[in-house]
Parts: sequence; structure tokens; C-alpha cells
Amino acid sequence: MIKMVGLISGKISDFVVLIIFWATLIYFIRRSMAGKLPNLRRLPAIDAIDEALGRASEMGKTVLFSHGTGTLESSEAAGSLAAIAALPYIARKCAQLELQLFLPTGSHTAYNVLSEVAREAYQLEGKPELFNQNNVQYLSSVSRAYSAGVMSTLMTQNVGAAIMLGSYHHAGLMLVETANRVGALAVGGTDSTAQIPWFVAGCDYALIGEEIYALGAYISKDPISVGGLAGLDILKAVILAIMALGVVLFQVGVDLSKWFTV
Amino acid sequence: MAEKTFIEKIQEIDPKILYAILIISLLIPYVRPLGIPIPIGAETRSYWNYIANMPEGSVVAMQLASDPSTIPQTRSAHQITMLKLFQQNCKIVFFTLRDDAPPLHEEMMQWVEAHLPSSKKLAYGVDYVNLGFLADTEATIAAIVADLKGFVEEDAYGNSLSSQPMMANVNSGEDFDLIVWNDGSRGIYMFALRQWQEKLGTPLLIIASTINKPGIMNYLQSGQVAGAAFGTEGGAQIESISGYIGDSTKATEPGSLSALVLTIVLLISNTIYLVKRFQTPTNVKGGNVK
Amino acid sequence: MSLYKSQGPIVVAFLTAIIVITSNFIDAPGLSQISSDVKNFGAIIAGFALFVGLIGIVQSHANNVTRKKPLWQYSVLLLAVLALFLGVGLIYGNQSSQFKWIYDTIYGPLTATTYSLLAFWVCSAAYRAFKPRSMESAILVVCGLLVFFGVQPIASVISPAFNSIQAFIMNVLNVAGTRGIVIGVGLGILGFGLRVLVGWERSWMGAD
Amino acid sequence: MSIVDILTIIIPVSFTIFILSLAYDDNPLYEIGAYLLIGSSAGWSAIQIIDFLRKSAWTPSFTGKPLYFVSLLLGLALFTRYFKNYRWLYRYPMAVVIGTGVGLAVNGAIGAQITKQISANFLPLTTGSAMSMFSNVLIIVGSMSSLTYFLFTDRFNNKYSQSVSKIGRYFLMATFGASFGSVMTFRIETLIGRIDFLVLPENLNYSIAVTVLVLAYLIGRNYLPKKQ
Repeated sequence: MIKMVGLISGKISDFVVLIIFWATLIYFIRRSMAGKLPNLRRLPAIDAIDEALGRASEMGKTVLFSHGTGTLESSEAAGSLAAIAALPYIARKCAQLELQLFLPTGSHTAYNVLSEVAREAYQLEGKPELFNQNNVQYLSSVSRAYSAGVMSTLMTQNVGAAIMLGSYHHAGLMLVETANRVGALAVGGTDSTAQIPWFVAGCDYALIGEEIYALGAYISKDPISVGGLAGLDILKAVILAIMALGVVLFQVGVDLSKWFTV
Repeated sequence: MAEKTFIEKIQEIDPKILYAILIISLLIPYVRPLGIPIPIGAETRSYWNYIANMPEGSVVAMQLASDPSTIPQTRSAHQITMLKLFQQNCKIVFFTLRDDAPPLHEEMMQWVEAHLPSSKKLAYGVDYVNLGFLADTEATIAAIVADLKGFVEEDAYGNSLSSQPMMANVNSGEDFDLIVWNDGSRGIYMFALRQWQEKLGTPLLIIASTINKPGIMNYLQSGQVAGAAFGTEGGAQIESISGYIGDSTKATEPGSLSALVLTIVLLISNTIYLVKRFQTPTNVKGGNVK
Repeated sequence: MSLYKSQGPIVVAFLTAIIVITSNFIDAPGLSQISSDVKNFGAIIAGFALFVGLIGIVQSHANNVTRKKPLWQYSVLLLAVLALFLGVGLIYGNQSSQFKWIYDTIYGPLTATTYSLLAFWVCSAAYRAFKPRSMESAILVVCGLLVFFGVQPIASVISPAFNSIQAFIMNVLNVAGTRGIVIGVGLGILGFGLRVLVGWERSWMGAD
Repeated sequence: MSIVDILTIIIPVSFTIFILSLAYDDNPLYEIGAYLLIGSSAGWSAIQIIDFLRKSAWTPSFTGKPLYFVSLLLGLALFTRYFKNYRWLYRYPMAVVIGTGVGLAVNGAIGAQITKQISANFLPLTTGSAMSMFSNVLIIVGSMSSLTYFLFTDRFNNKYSQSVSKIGRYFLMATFGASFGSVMTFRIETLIGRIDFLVLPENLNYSIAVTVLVLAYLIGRNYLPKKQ
């Protein structure tokens, strides 16, 4: 029996959309891998981080950086990785301002990464003696125990700036609340949708969802991440244009949505 | 200055006092019921209309992902839906994506059997089958949609699925007329939306805890979800439309009173915050008040 | 990085993903059967993956007990109740009334109550953290309170306006913001999918 | 009442109150409950997963689908991550899980999360009631501006896009407000579920007795001399 190979009707438009989108992404990622890094806009979060660290330095306090309750081995790896990508910048700033930086983590893999990144940052600023290995704390991979550990660091170590990025389980709100209670300036951001409201309400500056990936890419300048973001930006712009066009045409009786169900 | 220390005291109130206020406001309606009428929301109305208009003989898939913590909120809507569908002689395929849901299904099944008219007796394999627990990944739903009997050979009780009379013409997602998806608080309704509704256009109704309401509202507006019942309120609305007044209606009272009390408490704390903030105009950076 | 250790898994991931994706769009002989087998395999392996997590729990608590770490007595309790559940489930079967009984008396109340504790945490967190620090958080606090209160039947008794405002925030403002996020997340999925497909994304393989 | 009947009531009532006692203070009763929960949920899940694997993999591989034996082998390969030398083997089953997961998510996302969402914005602006036109305008403006907020490259960074994305951020804040209100409602409803259980007529006396005992213990504990 010979059957023809063909496209499934009703899915053709989706297929075309997928091909175009992926082609765009590949083009931009290849381009930035070849060295043409697109410029990302400076995110207000960076200014917020600078301000928080500056205030901590003025008041003679310490800094805490948390990459979230997700570990590097789980499905929340993306959030943690984006957060860790932002660490080199924060650690160097801390070294410049001669601040103590606390790095609690719930992942063994991340423990080594955090130690390396922080040590290197203090070295690059010519202040390796300020780096304290004991400030990198392995707490627990259990979300509740991790939060309890971070909370005790916040309360006992005179923290003036708390930077909390990454994926957070439901304990996230307790960290934010504690940071507030001890009077630390909090910059937070998470891709865990249910936790975003708590971060927005409780932090002095909050990054929303995808912004943490953008922050990571902005700081790390990793070609794949930056290229991917640039490609996605073009796609978002195209979507916005189609939306605007579609809304206008819809008013005069032309329904573009028919084209999406071919 | 004495006033200021009072404000600070209120700001840093011992959480135990808040907890006590919460508990007391929750307990009052149990002692003295308030008798609050329940308004019906548009999404619940369209949910119920869909159920009530299912033609005889329709095949419905019912997924249960509530656990012991969320079942008090979703039980009413779920079991009244089961009852209504059986009354209309629909055939139901039950399954769950949560390993701790199967006993909850059995409990609701008992409730349904007790509330059916005595003339109607349900027969397993003819009126319904129960697949039991299936691994909670998107692949599970995709596998059901592609080839149900090829994916699960046996039901929850170890019977061969192909030997059940009602399964004779049910082979894949295309053979279902409706999906009723009880999401609990999991937020896995995207599995049904992406793998089933989007692929085949099968209408999708959702029962869920309130936590998922904001996300699902978007898909209701776009028409991808046909109706929904959210949390205790949704359950109480279903109870009042269907006439089976029960636990959800009762549970809206402590919910109502505690919400009223907490809203007042939060308003007070916010007012104090604003008053304090305008008293110290130096702190304009939007930073911390401490 | 050897061929089997790193190239092999990437090829397998590529093949499974491409089979699943093409079968959604292209009709070819045998493709839909292969793709449904692949989906079944994915679900079955995911079932096994749940087991791996269980073994991790047993390992770490057995470790606590043998090394007499702090709070090891609790770990004994944990392992004992685990053995009880496994024993009853395996001996009497998962549909038995005995298994249902330990579910109703032990597991059910514990899991339900643990999640209900969060009611207390959200109250104190809301009391402390929900403040109109800026224009933005003011919008959040106002919308939050209106939705929280307006959805309750008691609000309609005080004034039907509360319920309508709540519905407006939910059906209009919330939908507008959510739609922006949903499209962004959808594009993110396409981006992540591409990176896995091409082998640029390797975090799932873990460290060596 | 038999001893089993009494246990059927007193065990769940006590466990419920043990866990709730954390709201008062960190204490050993809560810890007992928390550890029992981890143990019992692991045991329960294990039995249910065995049942799932029986239905979907074990039975088929012995009734005419020998191919499914491979899925069992792949599943077993996951356990190699506990053996240092063979750890790489677990990447193969992971590859299947990731591959199918990504493939399915991509398939679904294009339609459900992209094209359907675009066309959901094609709303009438000149017909219908004033309120519905106003709502439609807000949905269109809100979703487009909040999408603009997630543009990150310099290419789209000018004073127009900045003010649009600022509006977007306001819409996002309203969304998170709705989400906050829903979370509060949800959490309190979960607690009501437990209170409903404690005040059931058959449980009420036991609930009161256990609550009094636990509270006495918690308060008394603070007055006892502490061991160092």
C-alpha cells in the first residue's frame, strides 16, 4: 500500500510559522556566534543592583546573593543558570566596593560554580584577600530548609542588599519578607509565575519573568543567549505588527485568523 | 512621639496575633452561619451550560489532579458534573495525573452512586471506565490522544481495556466529545490545552483552584477553554445552579468573613504605611522605611 | 567527551523531538505509529524517573541514621512509615481497603495540612510586604485587594460593584497582561526547543 | 466504638494539629509530621508508579509488543546515575524524555500560545456596548504593550518603546495583583478545608482535646529550663 506523504491540513500555517521562526532564530544565533553580538538595552535592574550595592557599602553592611531554590540538575535549571550568569557582575561590584558577599546555595554543582566565579571576581579587582570561602554556603536542596538557611543568614549577617534571582518555590515570599524585615534593599526576580507578585510587592526592584534571562545574557555576553534574545525580539516585533494589522483589518471585516487555521 | 511608637508597634505586630485573627474569623461562621447568597459568575454559567447540554451517549474524558489539600475546593464541581453526565447517559473515561488522587475518585464515585435515581444503576465498562493513575507528563496526554488503547492496556483494576464494551469505539482522542479537566492547584491544564484541545479542537472545561484562575481567564477569553469552575466559589455556584447544596456553599462563609477581616487589616496596615511615609518626606527613593 | 557519552544522547534527543514534531504536521506512512510509540516511551520513562527521586530520599535518610546525624531519630520514623506504605501496598494491593485506610489516616491529613500552613505565611507576608512603595506596587496592591475581596459572596452583599470590579480586573486587565506573558513564554519554548534540537542546550545532561 | 474506629479519627486529627502547630512555633510535633509526610508520600507514590508501569509497559511487553521491553530497559538505565562509572548511561533515557517533552511543547505552543493568542486579539472596536468596546481596547493595548516590555535589544529601544513598555509594566502589575488576590483566596480555602475536617461532628471532641493538649505543650515548653 502506498500512501502519499503530505502536510496535515489545518496544521500547515503552524508548520510555516515554526519554520520561519526557527530560521530567524538560527540566523541571529549564528550571527552572534560569528562575533556580531547585538546590543542589549541596559536594563533598569542593573541600576537597581548598583544602587543596592552602593547603599550597602555606605552603611557598612554585607550583600547576599541567592540563585533560587531550583538546583542545576532539575527542570528549574534555566532560572538558576540565568541568575548565576549575572553573578560575575555583582561579585566584581562587591569587590570594588569591598563588600562581603554571601552565596547560599542548594546545589552541589552550583556550590563549585559560585565559589569559582566569586573568587575570580575578587581577583580581577585585585582584592583576592577579601574573598571568604566560608561565605559560600551549601544549605540544602530541600526548599524549606534552604529558605530557613537564607533567612538566618539575612537576620544574622547584617545584610544591607539582598539580590535574589532565579526560580523560587513557595518559600520565595518568606525570603522577600525577611529581607524587608531586616531592612535590606532587595532586588529580586523570578520566572516562577506564582512567586512574581510577592517579589514585585516585597522587593525594592523586581525583574519579571523573562527579564532574568535577559539580565543573565546582558552580563555574560554568551553568544547563544544574546543571539537567541535578539532573534526572539524580532519575532515579538513581527507578532506585534501582525496583531496591529489584524486588529485594524478586523474592523473593516477582514478576519486574519482564518490564515492561522489553514 | 508616643503616637509614632504605636504606629511602629502596629507595623511590627507579632504574626501570631494575625494568625489568631484569621483563625477566629474562620471559625465564627461555623458557630453562627451568615446565610450569604451566592452570585453566579459568567465562566461557571458557561461551564454548566456545556455540561447540561451534552447529548446522550457522548463520550467524556474526566481527569482528576486534585490532591487531599485541594479536593475540598473542587469536589463539589467535580462530583456534580459526574452525576449530571451520568444522568444524561453520557459515558465517562476517568483517569488521573496525580498519584494521590485515585482514592478521591473512589469517594466521589460513591457519592454519585448514592445520588443517582434508583432506576439508574451504573455498570462498569458500559457507563464508565477508570484508567487510574498515569504519569504526570505532557507525553501522557499526547499518548492518550494518539492511541489510548495502545498506551494503556489495562484499567486501574487490572482488567483488559479492549474487553470493556464502551471502549469498542473509543481508540484515541478523536473519539471524545468533551474533556473535563480537574487541575487542582497543579497548573497542568496546559497539557490538555496544547496536546488535546489545540490538536483536535475537542471542547475543554476546567475545574481548578483559584490559584490558576488568572492564567485560565486568558484562555476563556480567547475561547480555547469553554467554561470553568474556580475554587470553593465555583463549587458553590455549581451547587446552587444544580440544586445539590453542600460543602462548598458552607465553606464560602468562613472564606467570606476572613476575606473581609483580612482586607480591613491590610487596609489599616497600608494606611499606616502611607501616613508614616508622608511624615518622613526625606525617604523619597522608594526604598526601605527602616 | 566520548561519542557514547555526549554525542549519542544529543542524537537521541534530536531524533525523538523531530519525530514528535514532524508527526504533528506531516502525514507519512508509519510516522504516526512511531511517534505514538515515542510518546508512550516518554511517559513510561517519566514514570521511572519518579522512582529515582524516591531512591534519593531513602539514600539520604538511611545515611542520616547510620551516621547518627542530628535529628536522625526523625529519619528512622520516615523510613518506618515508608516501609509501612510499601508493605501494605505490595501485600494488599493498591485498591485494597487497608491501603486506602493508611492513605486516609496518615498521608491525606499530613499533605493537606502542610499546604494549608501557607495560609498563615501569606497573611503575615501580605501584612508586612504589601505596601504601595511606588506607583507600580500601588497598582498591584489595589488590584490584589479588590480581587481578593471582590470574589467573595460577602462583597456582593455589601455592594454589587465589588464583584463587577473584580470581574473587570480578572477578565480585562489580567487577560491583557497574561496574554503578553503567554506569547513571550510560547516564543521562549520555541527557542529552548531549537537549542535542544541543535545540541546547543546541554544542561539536561548534567555534569560528568 | 472499636479501637480501629477511634484510631481512624484520632490519628488524622492529631496529625492535622501537629502540622498546624508550626504556626505557633517550630517544634518536635511538627517535625514528626513533616518527616512522616515525606516517608508516606514516597511510599504511596512508589506503589502508584508500579501500577502505572504495569498498565503501560509491563503488560504490553509480554502481550504482543516486545518493543516495549526497550522502554523498561531505558527506564532502568535511569538508575545508573547512582554508579559513578556508568553514570553517562542515564543520559539516554533522559534524552528520550527531553526530546519528547520539547517536541510536544513546541507542537502545542505554536498554536495554543502564539497564533491563537494573536487572533484572540482581533476584537470588535466599533460595535457592541460602550463597556465591551472599552474592555476590548484595554485588552489589545494591554497585551501589546506588555509584550513590548519584553523587548530587550537596543534595536527596539527608543523613547516611544520606552513609554509603551512602561504602560505594559502597569498592565503586568494589574495581572500580578489579580494573581496575588487569587493566591490569598486559594491558600485560605486550603486552610478552610482542614478546619472543615476538624469540626466534623464525629471529630470535634477529639479536635478540641488534641488542640488543648498541643497548645499546653507548646506554651509550657517555653517555660521549661532549656538544655544547652
